Amino acid sequence: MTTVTSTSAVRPEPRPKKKIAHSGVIGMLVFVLTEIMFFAGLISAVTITRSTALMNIWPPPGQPRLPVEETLINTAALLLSGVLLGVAHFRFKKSPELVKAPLIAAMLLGAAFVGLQGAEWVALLAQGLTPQSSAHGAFFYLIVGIHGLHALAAIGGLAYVLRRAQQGRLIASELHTAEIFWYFVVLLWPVIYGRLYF
Amino acid sequence: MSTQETHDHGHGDGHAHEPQSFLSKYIFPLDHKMIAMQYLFTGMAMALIGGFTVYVFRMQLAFPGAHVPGFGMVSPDRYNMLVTSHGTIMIFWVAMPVLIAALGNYLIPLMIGADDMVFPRINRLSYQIFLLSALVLISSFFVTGGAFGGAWTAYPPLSARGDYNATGLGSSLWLVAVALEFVAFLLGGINFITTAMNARAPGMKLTDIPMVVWMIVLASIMFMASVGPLVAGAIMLLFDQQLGTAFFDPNRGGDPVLWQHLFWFFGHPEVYVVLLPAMGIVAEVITTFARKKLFAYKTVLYTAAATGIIGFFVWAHHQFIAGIDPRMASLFTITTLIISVPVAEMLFVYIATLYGGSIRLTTPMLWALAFIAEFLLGGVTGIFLGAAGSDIYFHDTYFVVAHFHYTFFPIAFIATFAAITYWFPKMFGRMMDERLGKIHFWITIIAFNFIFIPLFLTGAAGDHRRIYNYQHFPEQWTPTLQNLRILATYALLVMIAAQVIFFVNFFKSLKSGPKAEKNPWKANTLEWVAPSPPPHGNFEEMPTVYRGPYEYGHPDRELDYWPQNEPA
Amino acid sequence: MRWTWVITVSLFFAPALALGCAVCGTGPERSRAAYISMTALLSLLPLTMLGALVWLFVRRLRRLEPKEGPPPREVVSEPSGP
Amino acid sequence: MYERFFTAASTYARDIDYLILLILVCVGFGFIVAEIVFFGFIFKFRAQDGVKTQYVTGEEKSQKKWVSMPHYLVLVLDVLIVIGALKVWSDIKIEMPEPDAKIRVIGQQWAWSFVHEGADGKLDTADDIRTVEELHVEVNKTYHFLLEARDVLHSFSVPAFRLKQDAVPGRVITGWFKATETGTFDIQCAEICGVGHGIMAARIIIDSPEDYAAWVKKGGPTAFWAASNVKAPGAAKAAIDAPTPTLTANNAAPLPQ
Repeated sequence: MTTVTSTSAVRPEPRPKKKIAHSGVIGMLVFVLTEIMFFAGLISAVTITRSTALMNIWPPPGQPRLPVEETLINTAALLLSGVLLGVAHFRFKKSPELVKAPLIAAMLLGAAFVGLQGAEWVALLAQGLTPQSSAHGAFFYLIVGIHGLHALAAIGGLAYVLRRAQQGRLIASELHTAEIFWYFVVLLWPVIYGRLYF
Repeated sequence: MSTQETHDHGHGDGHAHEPQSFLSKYIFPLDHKMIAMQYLFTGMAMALIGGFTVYVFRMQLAFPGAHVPGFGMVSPDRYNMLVTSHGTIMIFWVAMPVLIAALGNYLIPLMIGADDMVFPRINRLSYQIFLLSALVLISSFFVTGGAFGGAWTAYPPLSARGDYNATGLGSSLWLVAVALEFVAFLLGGINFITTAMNARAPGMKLTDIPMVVWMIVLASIMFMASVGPLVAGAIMLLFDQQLGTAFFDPNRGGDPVLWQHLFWFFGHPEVYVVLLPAMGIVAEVITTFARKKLFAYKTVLYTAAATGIIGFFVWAHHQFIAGIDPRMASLFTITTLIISVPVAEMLFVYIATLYGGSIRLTTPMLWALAFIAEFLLGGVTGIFLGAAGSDIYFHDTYFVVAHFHYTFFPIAFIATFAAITYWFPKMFGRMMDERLGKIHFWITIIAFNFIFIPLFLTGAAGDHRRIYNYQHFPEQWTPTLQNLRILATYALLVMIAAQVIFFVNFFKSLKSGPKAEKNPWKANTLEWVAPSPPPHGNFEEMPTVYRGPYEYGHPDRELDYWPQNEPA
Repeated sequence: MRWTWVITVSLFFAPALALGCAVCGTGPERSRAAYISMTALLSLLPLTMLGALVWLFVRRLRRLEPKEGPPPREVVSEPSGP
Repeated sequence: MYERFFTAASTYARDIDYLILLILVCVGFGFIVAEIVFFGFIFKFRAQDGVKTQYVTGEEKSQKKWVSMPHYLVLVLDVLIVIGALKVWSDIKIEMPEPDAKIRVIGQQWAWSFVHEGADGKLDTADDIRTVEELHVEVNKTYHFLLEARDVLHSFSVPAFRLKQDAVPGRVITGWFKATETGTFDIQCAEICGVGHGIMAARIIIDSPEDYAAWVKKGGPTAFWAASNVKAPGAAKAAIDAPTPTLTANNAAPLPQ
């Protein structure tokens, strides 16, 4: 082994570096990555449990079928709210004042989604689908419930953004951080819908 | 939790450096160093509990049915609780908080030249959740039925029903504690990754980041990417226990093997999650005390990344005999053996770093070298378990126990001792006693080998794990094997007693050790630029980086070290 | 290191040719397919996502760089002693 | 190699032992070389006054080869081990020879029970012989075992056969073995299964064809436990229902000399 001198011992004077993205955005992206893995775990669990079902009958005999058609309304509401938040994103570039209207609409649609989902729960409980009645019911309440909690948390995030906007102190990174989480909640739903309801 | 980032990110960059009250300084601190200390001391306290449990059940194994001083008789259910608690505490409440949370919190901002983490409030919340999880775990010892007794892997259906595992509320508390603990590290991980990305000192390129910071960040990424499925599994298991769902109950349409997949998908990457920070610590210590540039910095980085990637493809080797598809087992045999390549290469790089050095055998250096020597044995014995054919025989024997203690003990204790002895002057502004440190080192290392080499032998002879007493298995109940078990127990007693020396040294030095200067080891990295101990806000003058962290013995320079912040 | 992967893949398929199997047939074929696909999903998903994140950051980094002028060049060191 | 120290009583015990030997030689070689180099460096490069350290970046090809050569060595050893491991695995777990007889093995908290084919050579008929904690098999005969669990996971482990297989409730797992030596060996439960995990022992008794025929003719369990100096697990099991101190007090059995 020989000694070498050709290393980067002298460099130009360092400059303050630019950030790739705001800390909040990076933190939220990493957090969403973990969340995706969490739901991937749940969804693979459903897949496996369904595949081991007796005689391949799913939902198990005597268990109600999930309301596929009615849930389409929920799904549409949630997707639309995602679109509206996208609108808010682009209007923010023009003026922070303009985000309020689409933001409120997105929140209301999100709240409608959670409300409809709650109504669906009550109806299904009445029809005899409980967490204890079968693995079908257990997965339904577990996954939909956890997704609903995420939706509520995300609405909370949007509410915070709205308050900042009303105070006139909303900055881009706050909006983007809340947006990432809301998009995650929105885009996750079709996957859950496709895996659980059919 | 989900909106926390939104609330906090405004506080990232500016820090108040005004005097603080006792409460805001020690109990609810935002300072990353104080949070690191909280993690460190909580981890040390939990290590005492974990050490006590191992003392009790090793006594039972050596002298079955005897009265264990300080505990009493060890009944089989108590035995199960003790081994479960030992495994859980040592991995989740000692190795993780000390190696990742404490050292990550302490070192990342200091070593990259930042004044604090980017999310100090999330950082504080992380410790508070961690403390809560520790309290929940401890409280499970005192509920009716006692602590959880279904092994740290918590395989259902045993873990899912109280009438199977003979523990009631304890098993649910155990699950809640583990899940909370993961949430705590998740918050910590977000912080580490973001901080290392956004808060580096001006001039610090990616290849100027000290290896230990890289390793903690890579470990955090691995943790974040693997923990999700286990949290999902933990919630499902908790539902099974408390709400009567049937996720893992085969009689009602569930599948018990599912848990094993969710568990080991996290469980094996977890090994690398704690291994990588330990490897990083060793890199810092050996370069400082061999006065050598780290051999092939980029190679170490790539091998660490490769370990992280392949680490996601090896987990099913824990299930070779669990009834999974044998073709899948063949695939996982291959991946498991492939992962030995980057890990071995990392060790080769460290050995090559020693070449041509000027090695000073201080206490931290002894620990770091011992890590390499001992971890090599832990690594090579893993090959026996990664190869599906021989795993049929060794699975769930004491061979496995000895193997993973040869990896986890170097990780969680040897590397931690290296870290504590190395950074003690920085953390507390005083030097530790070298003589006591060396006595502690030699007794611990020798006793450690005397514990686990006998266990390799009993494992090879067919002793399987989690048996409170071998007398019902005539082939295992022989005088030779029993003598080996007694030898291991005596060695353990010696090792536990040796830790008293450490605590004496630690607290004595804390109070009355000689004052440490800024850079007692003549090291290059940025933490040695800050005063010892660093004040809130870390640096007197925020540093600027001009070179890599390992410029020792540079031919252009009189001094054999060249701090990162010194202009050329 | 291409040949490593050739070996890996071929060894994976080799045992599939064998007819008998110790634990095959213990569940319906679909369950095994589900386990294998879940294994693939869980193993590949995090790496894909991390890869995407790293790609995104690298791209952004490249976009930031040109504005700062040429990146610091590696310079051969000159003796700096007196 | 291994059978010199630990009995090998099945056809594939040898295979597994040879695999263990192969791995031992491969990794033992690597381990010893690495440790010698490691300690050699520590010894050779101790700090000396006036001797400056060498400045080695390790980034150049001529330097990197010192790490990449052992790296390729590891790769070669790994390939050797992989080939051995997969061969053995495929022989034992994937390819199953045709059975001469079948047995049913049932694990439950905390006992093994076994169903032998009776005189008619078929399982699940009226003349099946059911035993608890002792399994009778004939030497040199290929057996398929159908492994079940009643409650929690168990693991059917026969160290002398180098055999281990988890029993999963809700599934029937098939495995095989062929005993090569007569004698009596341990059966263990190798997966934690609750409070009585440590007493879930059984014995496998490998008979010569004549003895086995005689046992079948007698149609019942032998008085093995009565004849042995080992305490019958049944007795311990009765104690496990009693308050726990009794159980631990019972444990002070002397070691067989």
